[in-house]
Amino acid sequence: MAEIVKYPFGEPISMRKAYGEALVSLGKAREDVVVLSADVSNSDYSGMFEDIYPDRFFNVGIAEQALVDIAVGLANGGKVPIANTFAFLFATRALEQVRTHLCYGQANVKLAGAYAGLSDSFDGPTHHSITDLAIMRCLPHMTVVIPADPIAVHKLLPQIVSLQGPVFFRLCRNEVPVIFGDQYEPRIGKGIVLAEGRDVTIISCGVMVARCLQAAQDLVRSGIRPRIVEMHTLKPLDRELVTRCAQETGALVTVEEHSIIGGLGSAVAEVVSDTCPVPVKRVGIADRFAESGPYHALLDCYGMSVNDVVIAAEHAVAAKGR
Amino acid sequence: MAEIVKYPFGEPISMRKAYGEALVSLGKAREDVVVLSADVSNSDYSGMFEDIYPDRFFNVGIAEQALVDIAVGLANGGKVPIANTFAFLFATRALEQVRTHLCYGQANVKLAGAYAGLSDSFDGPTHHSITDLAIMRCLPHMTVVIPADPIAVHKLLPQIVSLQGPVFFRLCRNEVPVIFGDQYEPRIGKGIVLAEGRDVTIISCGVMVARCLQAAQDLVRSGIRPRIVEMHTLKPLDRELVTRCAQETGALVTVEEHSIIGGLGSAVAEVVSDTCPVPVKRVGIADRFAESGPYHALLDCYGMSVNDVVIAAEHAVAAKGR
Amino acid sequence: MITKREVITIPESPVIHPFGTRHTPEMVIDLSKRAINFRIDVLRMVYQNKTGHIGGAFSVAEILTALFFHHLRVDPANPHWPDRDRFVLSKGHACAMLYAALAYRGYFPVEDLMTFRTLNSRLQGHPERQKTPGIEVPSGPLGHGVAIAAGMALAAKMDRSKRRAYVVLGDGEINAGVIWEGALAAAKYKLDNLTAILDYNGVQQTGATIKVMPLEPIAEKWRSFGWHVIEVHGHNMLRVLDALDEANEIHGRPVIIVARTTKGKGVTFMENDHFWHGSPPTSAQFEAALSELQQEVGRWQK
Amino acid sequence: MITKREVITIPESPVIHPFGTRHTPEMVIDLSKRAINFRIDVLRMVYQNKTGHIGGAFSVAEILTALFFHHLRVDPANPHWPDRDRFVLSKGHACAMLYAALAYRGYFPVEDLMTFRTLNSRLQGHPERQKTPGIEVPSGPLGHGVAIAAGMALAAKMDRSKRRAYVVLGDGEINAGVIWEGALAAAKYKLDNLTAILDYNGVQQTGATIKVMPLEPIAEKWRSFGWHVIEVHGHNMLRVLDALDEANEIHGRPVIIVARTTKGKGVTFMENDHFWHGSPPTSAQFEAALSELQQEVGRWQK
Ligand SMILES: Cc1ncc(C[n+]2csc(CCOP(=O)(O)OP(=O)(O)O)c2C)c(N)n1
Ligand SMILES: Cc1ncc(C[n+]2csc(CCOP(=O)(O)OP(=O)(O)O)c2C)c(N)n1
Ligand SMILES: [Mg+2]
Ligand SMILES: [Mg+2]
Repeated sequence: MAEIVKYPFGEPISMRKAYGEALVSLGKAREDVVVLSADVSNSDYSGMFEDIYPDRFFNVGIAEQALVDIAVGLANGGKVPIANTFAFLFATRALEQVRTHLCYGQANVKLAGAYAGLSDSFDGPTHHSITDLAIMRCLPHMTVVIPADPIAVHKLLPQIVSLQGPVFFRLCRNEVPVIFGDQYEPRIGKGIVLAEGRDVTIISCGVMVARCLQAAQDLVRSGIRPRIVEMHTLKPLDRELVTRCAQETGALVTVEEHSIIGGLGSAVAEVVSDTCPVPVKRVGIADRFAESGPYHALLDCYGMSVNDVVIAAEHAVAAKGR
Repeated sequence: MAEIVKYPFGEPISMRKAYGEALVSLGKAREDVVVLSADVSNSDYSGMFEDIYPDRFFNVGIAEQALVDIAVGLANGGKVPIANTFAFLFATRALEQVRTHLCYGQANVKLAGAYAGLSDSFDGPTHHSITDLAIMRCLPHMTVVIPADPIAVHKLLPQIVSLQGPVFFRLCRNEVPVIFGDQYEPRIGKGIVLAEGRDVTIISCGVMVARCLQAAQDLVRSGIRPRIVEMHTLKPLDRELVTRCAQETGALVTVEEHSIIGGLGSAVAEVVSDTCPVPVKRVGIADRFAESGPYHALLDCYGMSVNDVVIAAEHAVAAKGR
Repeated sequence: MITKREVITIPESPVIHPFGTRHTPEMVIDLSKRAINFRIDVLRMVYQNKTGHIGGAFSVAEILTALFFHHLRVDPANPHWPDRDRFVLSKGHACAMLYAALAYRGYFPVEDLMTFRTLNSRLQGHPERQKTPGIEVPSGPLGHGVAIAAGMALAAKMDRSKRRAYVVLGDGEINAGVIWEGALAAAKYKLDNLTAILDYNGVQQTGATIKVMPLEPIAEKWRSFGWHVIEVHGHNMLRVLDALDEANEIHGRPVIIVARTTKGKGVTFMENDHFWHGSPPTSAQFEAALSELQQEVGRWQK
Repeated sequence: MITKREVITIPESPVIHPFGTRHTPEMVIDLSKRAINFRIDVLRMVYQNKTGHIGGAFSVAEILTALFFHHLRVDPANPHWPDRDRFVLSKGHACAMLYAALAYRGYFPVEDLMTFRTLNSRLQGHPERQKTPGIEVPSGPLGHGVAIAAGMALAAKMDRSKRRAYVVLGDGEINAGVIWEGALAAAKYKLDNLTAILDYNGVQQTGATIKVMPLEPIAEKWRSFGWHVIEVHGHNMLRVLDALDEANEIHGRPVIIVARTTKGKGVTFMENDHFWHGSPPTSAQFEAALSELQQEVGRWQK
């Protein structure tokens, strides 16, 4: 298993740049892929695709509802559209389009939700996306995928495009450490055990996976051996893995760059309450809006520090007794 | 406690008519209340207010985003706007407005979400609203209230208007039995124990409360004594009551006219996984779209029959042992 | 109680007048009559199941008939033929009329019409892609059609296909902002293979558009958004057919046909009254409406 | 490293030219100079904190200065005065300029400007109502301003108050459908106490509007939506002041002032280049920009 995670982590690489590169590779591999953006292609880096495949790129202006609907029309014509804008805009401004046409209509459109979580940190709470997972997860037929590092972006994007049906691909804006090695082979719908442990399972997604791996080291030092699970696919959730972790470790911690309401924590709580009730401690934003500031400082201030994970794990373990 | 619930239930009364009447009473009591609708005032029955207070009523046409934004502007001017349209449209088409201005901006706007759940049954899945609770619940600062019968509509609406800040009031379209007597005194944020029991707690909201009361009778006959809780306020959730029920009855069933993802079931699972892990069985729509048809037939076909509640309760009780 | 058989108001299998054929008087008569017969079908569907939208279905009868029995290049036997013309009923609540047209056009059995909006029916309350052959995308929530059809037209351009995209809009519907987003985008991409038809019946759900949300000057709105505008009498079959053809000759920009119509067209007590937007008739109303429509068919028969 | 003190580029406490006073040459000079000084503040705020939007802030300098130092009837000592005029910066990303104007207008200490976008600041990345006095509603997600201001204007009418609602829009912003929903509603309710100012700088985030999403004919669009249109040079202080006054004299319909402006106005290498939409300058760029703006202030000083 050691080969999946790189220790020490690799140098930080821009997630959006990784995404732009992955998009370009995809453009080469698949002629049916078309890319759309809503006047933020220099933010979400879909502009990298535009530079190389201008005829397969459409900038629809500041019109997120039309962005999705135009993609629906293109999908009807046999294209595989990847629509790009800020995650919060897909999950709010264009949500009716997403629900009606992607989920109910099952249009084969992929949504690349840029600047997710707190990663558009300086732009502030209007641009933060802290409820997109809750929102996308509740929609029937939606698939929700959250890459944890630049490697994951490259490995997951082609799978997303091969999948028939709508997918929400949740992307971080910033430079984050490369945590995965070449052995990392994610399969949509299957969680991955990154480290074994018997005392508690820490389930996380996105850029919080790196922080969980760091927390694990602290926990081991204090005598708690956590299992670390990367849940890159929030929906459909790997219920078997979640249940098995509950059975085998007796307590869970969920960690996500998202509100503690409705997202990964909620999905896990739903499953184990049904299959194997054990304590679940949820690490995330405590149902409030954050503020403007540097990214990592925000994560630390709003409940997603390495130490928050450690404390939650300790609480989870302590709760097992009761 | 017997006085809270009427046995046998009263004759079915139209929920939207009850709402229209409650709106009219409110219009008399409070001059600062203004009502808006988006070309569906003869569906949502806000038109009853228009008839009597035409100067305080605004029909903004088929423009749900502007509906909410105009309400935000009116609230800024000291009015207390009640915006009306279909629940699914607030929770999708106008969601960015709701998030940014009602939740982040804390505009004092009330949303009356008509035709919620499957109650706009014949119009079909495009008009059904099966994810609105999940969506509204994840937004910081939002209050989510779900009346269970026409009496509850009358009792809750004035409280909603008195509360400072945004509220989503989830309304059924159809005729439903009157279940509450005069002793029913709901307080926003507090769940109500409608019937005592020690074997399992059935927590429900909206029109499913009546079905749960019916299920309780079946369960009692087969030797299971369920506690019945009406959770008219989904957010902020009455965590204390949920935890107490988990502790005292050891198993929970949640029942809602909504997807089993993200709504009441999810909220309850989040809490008990944190405070007192016990089995939670969720009754609702199994993460899929329904179809057109008669209302009660749809509830029965899509997992919300009285018998579905009974079976879930039996499973919950059985799961206690393990 | 109406039996399923009764719905078949055109017993002969309907003639299709293929795209490109001349708009002969016979063809115009045939299509006009057919449109009225479809109104009768819609009336029966809504009456029998006590649910559905009559007013806005009646106003698009001629438009949908012209499209499905002449103008659209589609193949019911092969509904997924890649080079078919695309049609979007953006005002999805009028779907009873679309279902009637699709059934008689051969997409599914005419008998299915009377299952409209019942449990297990292929005919949902609003259009649905998976269940109903001939439906391209769901509709119901208003406003999507322009942008979706723009995407369809864009795909056709990428494929260098001659196929075109058609979308029928309600006038109340164009209150919705996403309509104007789509309008801007269609103009930007010079989608001259996109034809919108605006069912300009002057009534929306809660009243006259002039009262609920005034839209004039309508042609200027679309022109200023970069569209070519054709105005036409939307119940005059020949004019509708001609306008659809004319739209094909406009180059470099999308076209909107502003069709002047009457909501509830054909039944005197339903015309221009928003009450008939979404209410089913009583049995007396049903009989009165039926007889008025049958007389109208009779007039075309002569 | 710039210290907090350095930001105070207008050391004298700024003169307010109350609404209704004549647009004298002295006033025009004072306000014009002030607008350039605000550009310098914005430049410093964005440079110091390495984040923020310069281009669209620079293009509204004269407009915001005219509003906050003359036209708006507001009282910084009593920001919740019920009969204050309402102002919405719908293109919220330009808020650095709004913060500068509010600070010098007395809503909060000028020193706070340099905390822009840092942790614990009252000056969020986009406008926020709770933390920043003078802000009516949050903005950032584009498109809300017209409908919100329409609601504000409607409330004023209900109260029979003379207060007015003002909203500043970006030209890219008006791609958003909700803008047109709000435009229809404002016209329906004849909101002549609503003035929109369109910062028509011809550039949006990823390029020129003509390339990203063409908007011409702009005046016709608004006219066809029922608005009165005034076109003006948006960096000519006197013209902006006059246009704001003129808008008060239009009765029975809302007004939009189409202000012809330049994105990045005042710094040669920033003008008309979408790169400067949201990028902070390097230190060399900062110095060059600062010196160009300071020279420009100097020219008005003479
Ligand atoms: C976004 C949205 N808002 C509201 C509705 C409810 N609704 C259904 S039809 C209708 C009126 C439509 O009027 P119009 O477009 O003029 O249609 P027509 O007159 O042709 O029936 C309304 C408000 C809806 N379906 N979608
Ligand atoms: C709904 C929405 N979509 C996208 C963005 C990202 N964004 C911020 S500013 C901007 C460009 C705005 O252009 P314009 O309105 O012309 O502003 P200006 O030129 O005055 O800066 C974009 C796309 C946003 N803030 N909101
Ligand atoms: Mg109409
Ligand atoms: Mg601009």
